[in-house]
Amino acid sequence: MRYLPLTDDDRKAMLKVIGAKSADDFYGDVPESARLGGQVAGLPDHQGELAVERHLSKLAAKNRSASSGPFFVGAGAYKHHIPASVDMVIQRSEFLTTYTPYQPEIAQGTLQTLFEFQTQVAALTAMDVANASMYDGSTACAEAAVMACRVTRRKKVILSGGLHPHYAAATRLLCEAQGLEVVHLPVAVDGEMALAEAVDDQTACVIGQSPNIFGTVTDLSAVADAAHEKKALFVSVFTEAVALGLVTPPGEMGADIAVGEGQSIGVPLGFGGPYVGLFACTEKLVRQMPGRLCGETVDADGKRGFVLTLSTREQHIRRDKATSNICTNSGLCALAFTAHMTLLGDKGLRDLALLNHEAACDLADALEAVPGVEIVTPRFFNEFAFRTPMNAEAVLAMLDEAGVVGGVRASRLFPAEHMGDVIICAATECTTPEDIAAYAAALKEIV
Amino acid sequence: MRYLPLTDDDRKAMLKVIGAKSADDFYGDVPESARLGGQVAGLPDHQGELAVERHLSKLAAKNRSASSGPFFVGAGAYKHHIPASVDMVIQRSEFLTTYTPYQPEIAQGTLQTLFEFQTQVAALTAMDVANASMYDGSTACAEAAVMACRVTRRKKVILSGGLHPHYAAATRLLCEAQGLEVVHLPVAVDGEMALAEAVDDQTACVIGQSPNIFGTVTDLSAVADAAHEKKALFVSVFTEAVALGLVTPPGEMGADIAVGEGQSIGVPLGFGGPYVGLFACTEKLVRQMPGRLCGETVDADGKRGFVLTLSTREQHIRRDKATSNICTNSGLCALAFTAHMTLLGDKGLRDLALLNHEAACDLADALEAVPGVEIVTPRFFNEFAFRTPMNAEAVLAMLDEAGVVGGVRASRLFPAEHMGDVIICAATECTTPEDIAAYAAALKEIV
Amino acid sequence: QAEGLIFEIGTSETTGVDLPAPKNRTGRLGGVARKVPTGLPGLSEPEMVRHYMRLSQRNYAIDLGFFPLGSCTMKHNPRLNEKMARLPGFGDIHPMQPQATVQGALELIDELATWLKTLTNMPFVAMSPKAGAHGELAGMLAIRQALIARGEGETRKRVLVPASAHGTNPATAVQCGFEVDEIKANARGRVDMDMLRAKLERTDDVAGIMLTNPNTCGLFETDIKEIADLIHAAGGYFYCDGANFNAIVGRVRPGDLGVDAMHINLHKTFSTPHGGGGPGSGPTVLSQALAPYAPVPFVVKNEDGVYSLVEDMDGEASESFGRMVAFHGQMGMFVRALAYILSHGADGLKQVAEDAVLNANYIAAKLKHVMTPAFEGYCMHEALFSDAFTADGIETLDIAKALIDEGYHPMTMYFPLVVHGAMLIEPTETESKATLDQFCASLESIARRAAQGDETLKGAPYLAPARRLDETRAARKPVLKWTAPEGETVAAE
Amino acid sequence: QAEGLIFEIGTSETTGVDLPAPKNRTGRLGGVARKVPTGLPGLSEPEMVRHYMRLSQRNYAIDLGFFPLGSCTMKHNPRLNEKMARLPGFGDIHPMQPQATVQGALELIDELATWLKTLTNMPFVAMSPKAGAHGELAGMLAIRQALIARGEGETRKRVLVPASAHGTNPATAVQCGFEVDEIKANARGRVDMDMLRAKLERTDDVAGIMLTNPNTCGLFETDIKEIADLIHAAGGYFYCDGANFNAIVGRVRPGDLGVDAMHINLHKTFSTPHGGGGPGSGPTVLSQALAPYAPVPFVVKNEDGVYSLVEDMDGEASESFGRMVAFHGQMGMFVRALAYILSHGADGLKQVAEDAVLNANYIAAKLKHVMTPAFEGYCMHEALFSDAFTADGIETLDIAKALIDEGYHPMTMYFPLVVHGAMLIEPTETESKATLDQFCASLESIARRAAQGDETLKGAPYLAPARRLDETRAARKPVLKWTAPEGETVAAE
Repeated sequence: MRYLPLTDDDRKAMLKVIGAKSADDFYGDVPESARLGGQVAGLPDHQGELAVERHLSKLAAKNRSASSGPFFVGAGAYKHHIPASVDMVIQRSEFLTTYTPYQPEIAQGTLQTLFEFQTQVAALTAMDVANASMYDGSTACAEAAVMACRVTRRKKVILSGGLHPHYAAATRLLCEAQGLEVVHLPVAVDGEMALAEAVDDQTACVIGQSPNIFGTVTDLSAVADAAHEKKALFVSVFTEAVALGLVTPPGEMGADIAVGEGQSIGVPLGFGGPYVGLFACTEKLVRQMPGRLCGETVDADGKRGFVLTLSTREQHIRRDKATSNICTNSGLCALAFTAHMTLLGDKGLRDLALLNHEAACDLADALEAVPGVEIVTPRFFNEFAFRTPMNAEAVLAMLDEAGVVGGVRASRLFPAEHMGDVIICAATECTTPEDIAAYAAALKEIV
Repeated sequence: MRYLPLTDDDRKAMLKVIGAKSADDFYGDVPESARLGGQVAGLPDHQGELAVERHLSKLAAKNRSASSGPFFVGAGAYKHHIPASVDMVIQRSEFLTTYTPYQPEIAQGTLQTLFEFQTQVAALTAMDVANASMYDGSTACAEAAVMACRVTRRKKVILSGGLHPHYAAATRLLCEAQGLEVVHLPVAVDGEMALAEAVDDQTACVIGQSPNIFGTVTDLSAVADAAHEKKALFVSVFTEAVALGLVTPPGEMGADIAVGEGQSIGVPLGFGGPYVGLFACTEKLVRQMPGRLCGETVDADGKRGFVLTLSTREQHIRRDKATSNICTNSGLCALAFTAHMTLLGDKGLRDLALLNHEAACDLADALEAVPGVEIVTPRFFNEFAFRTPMNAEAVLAMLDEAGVVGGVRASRLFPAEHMGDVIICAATECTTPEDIAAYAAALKEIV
Repeated sequence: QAEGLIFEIGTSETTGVDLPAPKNRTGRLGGVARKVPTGLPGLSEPEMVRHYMRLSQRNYAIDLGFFPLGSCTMKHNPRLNEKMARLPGFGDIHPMQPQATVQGALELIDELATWLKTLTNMPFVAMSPKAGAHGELAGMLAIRQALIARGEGETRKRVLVPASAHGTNPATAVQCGFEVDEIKANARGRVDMDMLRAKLERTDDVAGIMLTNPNTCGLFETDIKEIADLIHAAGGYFYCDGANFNAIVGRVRPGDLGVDAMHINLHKTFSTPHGGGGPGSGPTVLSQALAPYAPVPFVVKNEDGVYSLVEDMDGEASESFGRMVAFHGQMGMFVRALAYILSHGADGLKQVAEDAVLNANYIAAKLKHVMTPAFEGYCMHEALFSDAFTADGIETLDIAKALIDEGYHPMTMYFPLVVHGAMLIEPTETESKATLDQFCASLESIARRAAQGDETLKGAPYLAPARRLDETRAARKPVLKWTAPEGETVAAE
Repeated sequence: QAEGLIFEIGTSETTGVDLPAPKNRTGRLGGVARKVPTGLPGLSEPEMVRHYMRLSQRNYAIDLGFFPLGSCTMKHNPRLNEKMARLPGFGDIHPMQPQATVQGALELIDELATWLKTLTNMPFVAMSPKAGAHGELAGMLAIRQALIARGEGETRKRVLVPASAHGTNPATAVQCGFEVDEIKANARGRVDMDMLRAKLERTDDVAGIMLTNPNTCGLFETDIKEIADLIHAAGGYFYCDGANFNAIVGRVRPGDLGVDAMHINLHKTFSTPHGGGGPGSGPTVLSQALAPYAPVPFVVKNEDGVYSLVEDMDGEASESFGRMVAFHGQMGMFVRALAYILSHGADGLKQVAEDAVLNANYIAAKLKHVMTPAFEGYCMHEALFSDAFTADGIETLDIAKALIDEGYHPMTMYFPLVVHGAMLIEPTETESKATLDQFCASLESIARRAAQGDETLKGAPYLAPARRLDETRAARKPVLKWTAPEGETVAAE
């Protein structure tokens, strides 16, 4: 078999050195009843590369890719263009096929890119420090909540009604498992500021999002102030990292912890993963952070070098006292993020953000012109919600038939709410004027 | 612009160091009348990566790829499966973005793979030595003809009627430009042996092909003997390198020079190029070979190393006395060839060849069963010609409509011949039983 | 030699992308505009490519050489898998697209799930966990939910965890609100059954056990069925850490051992690339007892052959413990893992396990005379040594760093904690005998030097891209990001 | 450190592919069966990947650092181009498919042809030449055919070639049956016009001139229009070697200079990767006078918008000199080149030329005080130095090898032949000022050592993967393939 270098002759020779008769000898500790006579039943045998490629290509062909036509789905993952050189970097053997940099002397490549990543994330979010990435935005959000409780020694977490419902669910799950209280404010298109009202002396943190799940952008400085007044923390969430090139970043609003999804920069849609969670906080909270951190140091020759550091926070040292059980980061996606960000630079990011916003404005203009359509998001970056005169599910199905993937119905995200007529749609630099025209034309036909 | 690192500030600073006012100063030697006022007229400005990718993807989408359905075209290029690891190797920066190994101390990677390539080609063709590759099979064939004339100091080249017509054309072109005489024997499905009759005392070489353009395989030992008797050389050509895993190779037939196309091993169809010409010969002819050669030597520490060698044959040293004007090889394709061959090994190559032959046998069985169809190739590897009761061009067009790319009509290859009813088709390891069934069924409908 | 930081070589005005010029329309932002520039440096594409290529040369990788990092299972990452993951039908689909437009993706998830369930003989698998530790969380949350359903959520809080466990095990238990009760290993490196029985004398507070099998000493837990029976008898559940599934895949089905939940690290057993620290992927198989509590979303195949996602906590998922992540798990890793699985088939996976174990035992056999095996008898997929053979002053760290100079990645050091100066060597099945022979010769020579107290080992590595790095300094006053030198506010030219 | 040859590490029974088992049917082969096994070694995929990754580490490349190999134009190779070339619609189409199924491919060839024609202001381009030297052949064969059409094919055989020409020029002329008549360079590194005029006193045997512009000294031929006029007046044609088109692309159109034929190396000007020695691609633009003789096949756009291939030598191609290659040229390179061209646009290509020339003049300016410029005045895209500044015993080779130790690829050595110990430095437009500054500092320091006669230079390189290699030994008794050691007949384990 092509991935197994041992020949039968090798196996025989090696068994002889070991003094074993066959591989069965090594499995002597397996309980009798669990020993299989042969291979696992009910599964096919090995296949050549051509056969595997054909099978998987067939499955892939059953999916409609985001680039194959007008496409407006957002809601926490965004269709952006990724430069070919970014994918080339992450396919580089030395990055792709190495492990966590436990031996820094032969992992400076990974470590320096992580250090650069941390610096970039800190700058992007306008926070003091960032870690070397989390699984994704939703788990980063959950970790931020429990971290805030650790820091404040309080047990109440308040979630805004504009928080991505999946982030809310993941956060609630982890908090409740740890006996923490979660208060989820009413779902609202433009209700982030309600956090300021809700915060009280028991509150560990308030968690607000901008742009939120409906695309609404909000300056949450007042929420931060209100939280700080009660000695609570303000956790600022984003799901669209490109937005931070244009809208007020967490650090400018006074966030204590900023968490978000980094997928938009360098990471393909990939049906939802792997993505890259961004996690940043203020300097004074750094020792309570979850996840891996890379720090600068020197080697025995006095040369600058990088190592994983502050690992006394982590599970492999602290075990049941760790800040989190997380044992990996999203290294390769973080590399894609940092490589793409390095191509962009400040100017590229800002231009990219502007192009996104402008595409969304064009889309809103076009949809607004369709009779019966009402844009409900008051201020947005590249995503907004609109109300249709019909059931959104039906509208999306008809759009689909017209070749337009029109967005996400709010009822899929909020099944319990009465939002059957709301569609959330996003535009990016990949959205063409033709795409927008096709959307508006199809929608006009439908409603 | 993304590929240009100089900033405007850099440019200014550099001009100052140079003492020039602007870039225009450097172009002072350009005749006035040829100085453009601005950029070249009639051409668009630069575009971002997304725009370029979209444009080219649109063009690509207008072509039907060989993997998208039943596909039976051969005639000098073959649809084979290429392992993903082969493409990964040739995309490796250190191989992809380096130059001809003029500085061997920092090019041992390229040089060792070329040395391995030469050894593999020699073994595959059963010849003494091989060079580091040529542009493609057709130019290798032309170079073999003129080399034979150099070696024998004779001026007559005899081409078999089964030689790929493009190879014949390229060979005739180069020979005639050099004042050499080319005799092209009548086109024939099974006429390679006619070379033995045609050779005379003036003949520099006879050039035969197996498998030939009609797929016919022939043991040309008798041709070699006849040529040697007249002190002429026998040049053995192949266009399907995989065949040599199963059929009699040039060296076994007594070839003095073996040339062929290596595309089948590791190189994608790519609409005809770049491909990789294989060129091998007997030991005693080595100093008359065209093209680059890599040889073993030692470095200053006595360690084994490799260098380009015998370059006194080549144009950059010999100039107008060179064996050829060729100044490049097909390095990256040679790397793909050698990497794929390294995966295959003797066993893999033989199995691959068998699978190809078996697929072609199955195809022949299925087509033969269609009333009115006659297989005209008497002995074949993975390609054969058949006669249809209708005009081949019409048959292929109808097959095309049925989703089957059925092969090449002989009249495209031999417009001057009366072969309007002949189709040449190939099967490989990529051909499925379903492909064959679809072909036979469609053909049955048509004829 | 050193490659500068992007902040040192780029400028904030440089960009390596060519975008159409924006019109600077910000009308719908409502004035929520960023004020402080990011100051992020950009590089032109040639500079960017060279930066990362040069940095890459400062890394070691499985593609370059032997990487016997025990417990981490660094095996060959087939490039077919990368190619498949990049098919537009997998790489370029959105998690919230209409389900009718992603039937192939759902089918792939279902197909991989079927393999995982069949290979483990378990009835359900939660696909969404993002990594091994996240899979542990899934399993422990399922156990928590099952206890809650039984009305024992508040009373059963004690989870038994062997001392040799991965650190994630106790950390995960705590994350789920459990308390950790440690069990020691016996002299054979397995769970001390006497201690276990003692710990289970009281049963009403027992939530379960978290056990790694094969365990972190590289040994199969001989008494695993008895352990399962004991914990079940106590009313608890059996969480098995499946990090070492590579040693038994295709040969032993954890479901036959009484396991209730087990995560599978796709990168370890099924060769998804680890990318210098992730991403991982940790599907978690569940027993019939725990399946009802599995997290949403999951894929079901309807009778009409259409696949659908169960996303809401009603109907089939009414007992689910909830949602762990934003979307459907690590799809990119699913594609790679399935490509790997299909390439091996059931016959090949069995061979994977056998060759992994054979390679480890071969190393153990070749080195046992010069190093100190931690335990007697055959190992599974990794060979464990203690530092007993070293001279005073030479420690495991020195041996590891010396291996770097020999051209190898070191083994895992100081883990498991139950063995002094542990050296855990995991060759995996994708190494040739020639490689193992060369490695053993190198390590044997280092071991002999260590036994003789060769002080030069303390200075290793000498030939690596960096010399030994000062980790203490890094932790004392952490420098976690680049800061512009005095006088520069943004990135320098 | 050294990586063994595949013949030393593989076996002929090993294979890294898993094929379905053949049935061993050979019925239709007619007994024409191979008897001698190839003996070729196979490797499993992990071994194969590691073999090539390790070997790659013994190469230097433009992705890793500065590669100022004069006349070779080593510029950044954008990865978008690689991605585009691999689209199935380009990479997986057969050259002999029905033309209706490859309309996009033909359109692409036509689009690239349009760019090349417009950038050069020439009316036709032959796309099929496989490399630069093959493009020369195309141009000279067109000239030959034009002379034959004029009935002067047998009389006009003399081709003027400057001494500084690429070796391919005289070699190509001879391949086409011409005789080479050499012209010297003047003190300014350009064609000696007096000599040229003298050579053209007799005109009836003149076929043409092969001139490189910008020439191999990195200089623009000041008198190029007069040269064109003179050769035309003599009844000959003007072949321009376009290897150095990078210096003038977008700024000067060769058609405006009186050129009749010029090949364009796509890898030099349009950044297709050179892959360690090829493949190249050498489209050749032709003047109205030569266009009728262009080789088949070529693409035409019909009035209905359909593209077709002219393959036969009748109709439009009745005067064609014939077919040079099996198919349609280097399609894979066309895709890459067009991607590069579209990315730059007309504005960007002009900048390419200017930056390439600026970078070269910058190097020239920074080094002129420590090295010996070969000629006065501004250069174009490459800076040329002689070895006059070196002390006795130190030669160009030593300086080149010393640059390796500084982390750079050396410049081109000993070419052009018209300058003693020539050092030809071509930075290209894709290098940053910082890189040039670092390089100049390194080269300055080496040049000073060379001037002082530092003998340690003779031993360089010291830090490369190999020390200086014995080329004489290689040529004296050539070892061109691996041979099994005595006693082994096939590859060893």
